[in-house]
Amino acid sequence: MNEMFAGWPLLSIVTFMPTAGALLILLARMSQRGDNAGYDNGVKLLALIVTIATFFMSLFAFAAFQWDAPGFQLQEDIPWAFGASYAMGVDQLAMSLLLLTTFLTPLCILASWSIEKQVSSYMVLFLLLETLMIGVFCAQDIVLFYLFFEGGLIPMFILIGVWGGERRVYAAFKFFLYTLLGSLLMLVAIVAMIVMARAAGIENPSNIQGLTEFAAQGGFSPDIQIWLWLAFFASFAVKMPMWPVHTWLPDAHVEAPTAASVVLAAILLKMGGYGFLRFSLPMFPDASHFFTPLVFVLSVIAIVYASLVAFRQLDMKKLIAYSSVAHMGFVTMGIFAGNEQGIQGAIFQMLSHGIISGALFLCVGVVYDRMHTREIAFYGGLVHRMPVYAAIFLLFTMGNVGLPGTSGFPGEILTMVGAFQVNAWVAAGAALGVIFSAAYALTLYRKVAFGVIENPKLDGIADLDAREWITFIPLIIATLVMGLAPSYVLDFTSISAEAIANAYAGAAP
Amino acid sequence: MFEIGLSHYLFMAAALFTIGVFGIFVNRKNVIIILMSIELVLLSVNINLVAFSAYLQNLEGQIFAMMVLTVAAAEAAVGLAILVTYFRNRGNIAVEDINQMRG
Amino acid sequence: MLAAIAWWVLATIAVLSAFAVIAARNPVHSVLFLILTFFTSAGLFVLLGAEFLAMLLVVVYVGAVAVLFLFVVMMLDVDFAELKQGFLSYTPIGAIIAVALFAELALVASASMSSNGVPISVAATGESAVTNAEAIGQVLYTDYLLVFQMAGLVLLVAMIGAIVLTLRHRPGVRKQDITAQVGRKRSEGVELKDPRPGQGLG
Amino acid sequence: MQFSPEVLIVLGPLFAAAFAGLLQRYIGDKVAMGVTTASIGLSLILSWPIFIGFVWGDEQARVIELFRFIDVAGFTSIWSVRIDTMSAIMLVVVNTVSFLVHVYSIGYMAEDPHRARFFSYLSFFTFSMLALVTANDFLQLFFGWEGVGVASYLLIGFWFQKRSANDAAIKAFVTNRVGDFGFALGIMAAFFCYGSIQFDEVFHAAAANPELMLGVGEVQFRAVEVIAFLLFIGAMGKSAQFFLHVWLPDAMEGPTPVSALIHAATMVTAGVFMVCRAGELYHLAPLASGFVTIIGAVTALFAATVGLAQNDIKRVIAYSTCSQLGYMFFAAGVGAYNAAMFHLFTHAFFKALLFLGAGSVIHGMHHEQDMRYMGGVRKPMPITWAMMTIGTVALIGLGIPGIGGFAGFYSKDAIIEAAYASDGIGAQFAFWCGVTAALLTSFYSWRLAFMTFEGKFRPNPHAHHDEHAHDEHHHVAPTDGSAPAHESPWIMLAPLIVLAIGAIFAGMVFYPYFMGEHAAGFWDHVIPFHEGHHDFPTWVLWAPLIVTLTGFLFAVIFYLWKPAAPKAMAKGPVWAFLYNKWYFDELYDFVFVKGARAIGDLFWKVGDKKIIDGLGPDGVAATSRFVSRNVRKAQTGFVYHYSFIMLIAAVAFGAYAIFVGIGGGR
Amino acid sequence: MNAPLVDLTNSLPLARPELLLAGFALIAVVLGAWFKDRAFLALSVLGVVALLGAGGLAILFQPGAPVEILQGAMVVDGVGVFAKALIALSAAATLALGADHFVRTDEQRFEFPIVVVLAVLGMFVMVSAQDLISLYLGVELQSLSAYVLAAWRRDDSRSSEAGLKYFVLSAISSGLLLFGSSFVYGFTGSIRFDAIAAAIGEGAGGVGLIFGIVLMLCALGFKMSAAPFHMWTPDVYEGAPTPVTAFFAAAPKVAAVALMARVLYEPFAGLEDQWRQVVAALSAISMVWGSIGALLQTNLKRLMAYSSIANMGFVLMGLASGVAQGPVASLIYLALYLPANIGVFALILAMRRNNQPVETVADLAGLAQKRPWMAAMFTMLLFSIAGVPPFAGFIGKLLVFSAAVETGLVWLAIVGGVAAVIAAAYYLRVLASIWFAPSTAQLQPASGTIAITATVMAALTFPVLVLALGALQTWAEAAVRSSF
Repeated sequence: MNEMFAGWPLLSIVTFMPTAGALLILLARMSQRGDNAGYDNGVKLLALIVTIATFFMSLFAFAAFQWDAPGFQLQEDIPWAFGASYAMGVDQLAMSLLLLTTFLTPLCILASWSIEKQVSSYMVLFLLLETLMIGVFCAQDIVLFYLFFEGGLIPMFILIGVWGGERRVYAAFKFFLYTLLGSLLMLVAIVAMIVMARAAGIENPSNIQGLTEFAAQGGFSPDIQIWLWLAFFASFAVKMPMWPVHTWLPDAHVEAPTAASVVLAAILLKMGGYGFLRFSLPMFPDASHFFTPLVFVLSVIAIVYASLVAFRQLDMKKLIAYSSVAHMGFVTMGIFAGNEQGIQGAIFQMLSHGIISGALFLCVGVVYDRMHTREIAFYGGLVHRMPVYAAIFLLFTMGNVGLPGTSGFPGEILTMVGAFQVNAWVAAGAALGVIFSAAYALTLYRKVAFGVIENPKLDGIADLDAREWITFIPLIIATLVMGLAPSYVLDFTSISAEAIANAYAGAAP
Repeated sequence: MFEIGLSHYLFMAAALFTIGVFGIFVNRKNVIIILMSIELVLLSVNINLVAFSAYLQNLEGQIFAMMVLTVAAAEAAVGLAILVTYFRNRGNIAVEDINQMRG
Repeated sequence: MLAAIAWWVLATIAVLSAFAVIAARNPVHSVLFLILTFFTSAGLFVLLGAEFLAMLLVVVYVGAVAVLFLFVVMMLDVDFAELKQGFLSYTPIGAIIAVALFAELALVASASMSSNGVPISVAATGESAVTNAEAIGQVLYTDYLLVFQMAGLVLLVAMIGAIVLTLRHRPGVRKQDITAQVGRKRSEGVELKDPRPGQGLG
Repeated sequence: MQFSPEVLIVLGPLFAAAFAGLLQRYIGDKVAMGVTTASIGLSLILSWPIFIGFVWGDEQARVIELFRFIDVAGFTSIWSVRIDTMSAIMLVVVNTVSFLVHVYSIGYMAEDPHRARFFSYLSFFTFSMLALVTANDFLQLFFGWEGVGVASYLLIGFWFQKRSANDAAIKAFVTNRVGDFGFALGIMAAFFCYGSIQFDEVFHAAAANPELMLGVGEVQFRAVEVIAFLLFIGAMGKSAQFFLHVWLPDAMEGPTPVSALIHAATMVTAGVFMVCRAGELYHLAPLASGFVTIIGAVTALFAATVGLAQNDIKRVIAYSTCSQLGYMFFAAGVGAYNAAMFHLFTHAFFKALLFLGAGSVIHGMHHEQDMRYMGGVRKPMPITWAMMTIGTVALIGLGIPGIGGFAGFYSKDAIIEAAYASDGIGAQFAFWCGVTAALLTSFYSWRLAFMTFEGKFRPNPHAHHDEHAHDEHHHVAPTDGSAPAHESPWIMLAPLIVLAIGAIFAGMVFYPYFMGEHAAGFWDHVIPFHEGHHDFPTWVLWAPLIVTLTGFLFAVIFYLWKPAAPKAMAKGPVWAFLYNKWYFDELYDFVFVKGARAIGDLFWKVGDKKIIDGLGPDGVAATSRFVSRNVRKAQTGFVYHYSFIMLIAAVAFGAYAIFVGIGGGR
Repeated sequence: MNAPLVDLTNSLPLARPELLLAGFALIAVVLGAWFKDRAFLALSVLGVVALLGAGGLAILFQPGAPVEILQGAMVVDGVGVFAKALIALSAAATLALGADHFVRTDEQRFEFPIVVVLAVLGMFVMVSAQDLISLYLGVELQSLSAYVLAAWRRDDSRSSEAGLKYFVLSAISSGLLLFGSSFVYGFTGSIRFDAIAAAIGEGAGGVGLIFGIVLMLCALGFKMSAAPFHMWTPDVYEGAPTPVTAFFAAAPKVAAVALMARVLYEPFAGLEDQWRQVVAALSAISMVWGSIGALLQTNLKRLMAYSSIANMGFVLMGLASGVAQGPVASLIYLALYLPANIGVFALILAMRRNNQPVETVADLAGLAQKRPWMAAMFTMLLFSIAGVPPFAGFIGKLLVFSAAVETGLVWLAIVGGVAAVIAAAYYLRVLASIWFAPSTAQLQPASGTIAITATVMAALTFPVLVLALGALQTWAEAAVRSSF
């Protein structure tokens, strides 16, 4: 396999394959006037094929990737302008998130089958979104990273705004502006870093590798690190989202169409964690160390606070959204624990949350497609009519609770183990979230699935159809495999995590 | 006092300039006064330029002043033309009423 | 000494009449005060030895611009009595700003004095070999060719602009067309009709 | 990964559960029941030889490693099957009870439409429990720990249309999570202090450096105390000890076989198992052990008092379980880990017997659980009566010191004596609690027996028809005062008989190995074991028997001779206090449930919406709009305003340049 | 930079672009007088050709090193050529749009292309001015044409009002410019940039010079509509006919920015410390005011006016930096910003709702459903203006931030970042109307010219300019390096 793709720009192919698909749809759209169902289905099928092909392409990239080699691989580098270049490259951390992205997108397309309005626009935007998401993880140039990082806002804005729920406009604006504000502060910091690196004569001042090396040589003085760190934090904390800048998330989640919610929860949120791991920790170790207490406090607040808020939600998606906030609290906590357990746990938690929260949103989407409401009180007793659905929903609920055996567990425990070594109280606070998560998740499940059917509208509700089945099966497998044998994933990511942790430990005062 | 120097001219130009500017922004009678105020401002500039020209003993200032004069004439023509158009549309040239577009 | 007295007289009149321009109630009076300001300023130019420019000021401004103003004032036929009178209510603040502006300019003007506070003299270039007009003429079409041409273009634009904005062809107006008058043929002017009896031209 | 019978013991039930659960639609109930029961049976057959090998043979402790679960920089957990004395005991307990419960359920659940699901859950539970007991590190223990928790959740809520069952299930899960909170922290602390979570490594490290200090904030504690204490919090939740006991009685909402399996014989004893497993740590932690002792003793007494006043037949047994678990804990607390394990072992038999017997009664009484509406059941259900009586006798620990008795006698007396002999913190308190609880145990056990089986049938005035009580054959109430019940089928009675045999002989047969002369060889350093030869005062030896008989006497008086007396007492405040379980549920509901709701609402509606959104995005947006409106007002449209602003700006810039710019310039 | 001076005969070939434009104007006046308004279309096409030709000539005959021509009144150098190319291109595009529009509205008056071309000529002189007089005359030629264009629709009271306001305020700014120039002249002794720079280098200056510079900066700020000298912009943008607005939003900005850059970096380079704070303040106020002012705008043209104010703030951020990277950033910013801006105006022109021109944001409702392509282009263009990646506008922001940070103006960059977020809100409002709102009325299709222009501009924002950034950078850097 390695030989077969030797010399191919695999990462670029993976990244831009969806774009090519989008162009294909556009071309098809031009030859077609008006909408009809058959045409729409063709578009959906095309999008599905493209995303699946992208997934396989990413598997090829994975095959060509050396599992146990440190540093960036599959590198591509084309000079661009102003010292920036089109530099692609992935390490284990990026590769794992890349695979998560390509893995989930076809499922999202499948979950979007019920879209009827402006189908081709939807699919085009979705494919573009995939390109941008993949690009974030592949970019090895900080400017390129930013390009993808913020570009993702655009399709998401439109996806939420056009195909969303009632308050979609508010949600879309909030989502966009909130994240943009954080990102622009980061942009200023990025610019400052490049300027500093260039002034110091670094050959490739905007290359992440170059910057990391520059930082490792003490290129950024601790005072400057503080400011740079804060600027990056502004962006990533919003993206994660961390308390108290999390309020865009429930709104965006609730209003977004199912597939967009999935992508939002599963992948976009991960960019924050990815950023922390890629930039904050390696490049500003002193500042990271300095701010660790702050992050810890915010993480614990996020875990406890969001869990309690989730407990009171009346809307399924909102509940899951708040639970995402809580789960991301574990991620930040683990990252800033700075040791291998913490970082490994954070990475694992990101991957696992991607699958589980995505699956939960799909679960909500299934009933939303049928009943067009996400109100918890509307449902009840679904298990009688939809036993399979109830079983699947239960599995992911348990995953959300962090039950051992599902993928939700290793991440949580590892982040807590990591944090415990830095500050036991933080781990204790986070562990409180474990209690609350059980309370809200099971209460949700009880209200939706258990009991007797009291709402006559639910009498005719049908169980999963084949398409939905197919959507869920990969997620179920992933959840269980990652839950029962997490060491395969952990071994893979350990090379990156070890490098980050060692560098951080080496640099910390 | 009786030694008339560069600063005298500059003071006087400053006075004219101030009057001209003042005339522009406190006038609400009619636009023509504003146009005249502009002419006053340009005149003050010319006085400055000519005074400097004399002080520096070079002609650049006077040439500049000539061009200012020319342009002032052209501006007056265009300005009055616009004013006439405006008057035709609105039948009025009160400065206070020129606020159809705002915000 | 004489020059100084002349300067003070001219300058005082210029400033006062400038103020009258903006303060006068009747725009016709404003125009007249404007003309007075220009005249006195022209006098100051003469004191500075810029005779050519002084003449230009009189000719261009008094002869053309001011007249144009008067013309428009008359043409617009605005009932000036109806126009709202007086200054704006925020005149005091405006005055403060004006004073501040004047103060800044005065600071600049005083900066032009020599270090002991004595004004730097500005001598007229009277003793030079060529007259002022001649000196200007020597450079205007050579060293300042571009600006001269540009001035022409500025005037061209002004002309086009004025025409575009104000000239209109009224469809109802009959104009004399001499070519048409002269070139008219008999056959176009007279038509023979052959009416039948009792039917008229119908 | 290597395959061996031990692996099959653990994984067999998992595959059976998956098979039955996933394919239930296609294979039908019978196949599902058959497969699961058979797989447990296989496990049972495979596990007894191991146990017997440890008791009489020369079976060696060993660990079979399957594959790595988590391995991050020393935080290593490997899926493994650890076979030693402890796990061998648990294997037979779990598999035996589980198998019998499977068999029993075939009869008990015969009318349930979701039998396949039920059996799948049961098997899944068995798997989790086996994974728990065969763990070789704390993380796998935790895995099993949570696995049995979720199985318990599913089984308690098995009748998902019942709101109360769902609530009970959630309550069980969440309360257990509170315990897990401590457990997880304990694991983390152990890893932090000792750099490993493997049992042996942790124990060795702790023994090697017993005075290691763990700083929590400013305060320094002995690490081993902290770890032992945190782990015990987990045990408190799982084993329904005082403060975290509230879920166990509610868990009776589940089908009765579940109660027998999970909430009597196996899962709830996981806490005891864990404390004994970590005995090496508790051994080093006198303070934590004292805490264990006191909590155990309090639970033993508390649960017994509450048991006095309950009317639901299953709840009485549930509180009894709670109480007996208390015994086990204070045994462990005073260092008698072997006694704790022994009681665990015997308790499994007689408590499962009691539950299954109660289930038989309930089944026979058409799902009537309230003892007030029973009576006279002995005649229609003689075998059940007999078995229940054996169970009761075993539970109260009837036996004559020096001669012998039922299973409970050996283990319970051993515990009480160990408590008496110990000089650990709270040991004397525990002794007296134990004795008092024994009195109460006897009383409520006989109360249960008498109310159910003796006297005249007392029909339920507002008879409810549970939808699962579809009975084709309605009985007309017999005229002789016996209950309108029918004896259960043999498939239900057979397990009762097997368990009864265990309840009678388990103590007698295994006492020498758990407690007596062969103990040292039997335990083989798996738990800290000290052969203590105490000469107990005679009253200590006889006290249990005396209180037991006293309790029996009171029960006879109140429930056979003077049935009016308890009714009169039932109006008193003491009775109400006991009946309402010391008002724990009300208190918790107010503090935790309502509190969480209130705080959640506060955070959501005030914190998120008002403060964060109000000051954050919405506030900024509103401010921007406000400013924008005013900026637009500045754009008046008037030329003179525009020019005025321009002039002001020019003057301001000029002033700046003149007064500031000069200073910075040349 | 002191450039060699060539004599008149050798100057003229180097003034080809200006001569071409002037020649076109003069010939066109004659032709127009002869053929009247029938010549409109032909003259417009010729005008477009002339503009493109002028830009092409400027690029084609760019001397290797700066050359002063016409007795030192003008210079032909890199920055000038860069600016001229931009001006010519954007003016050609907007002239094409305007001609198309006026044909459709049947307002074909032949003077339009002539005045536009003369304005462009003024801009050409502005960007290559080497003394204060040519600077002033260039500005005035451009301004006078602009007054006329603003008032072009003479029967429309709003157009007249726009013209009048523009005229009055612009005259004030001219007054400031001249007064400032006179001080600069008086206190340095020359009107020529090199002489001024030399005088400053020898220590000339003091309060008069600084005051003069400040007044000139205020006036130039007015020309590029930088706050707080921007007040005319929204009103004039709204009142002027839309093609004219499109023109205003493009070419004159380049001219003003290039002129500002030249003034700051040639004659006044030695007084950097004095003007930097003023320029930075102009930049900050512009960015914030432009962003906040548009937040609640419903009129599309006013909204674009505020948008251009904010964007000029970003351009000024580059100029404020005071290092060579600054003007490069500003020029590239403009090169990336203008296509998007023109594209937006093309789209606004393209649409007619119920036979009425599109005026308000709400008029765009449901565009995405009716015309997904146009909606897509609108989206690209607006996001490019907003500076959201991956569109070209983002790179502009990146560069000006870079320039500001490089010289320690981090606060300015942060203000810019916050302003960009606020600004994004109103671009999003437009997009929300396009994408989210239900369609309420029929939209007429666009004409060919407009559609092509919009498509080209959209393609420029992404991916053409993004990919060609390296070339653009090389060009701009070479230009700035050789000029200043």
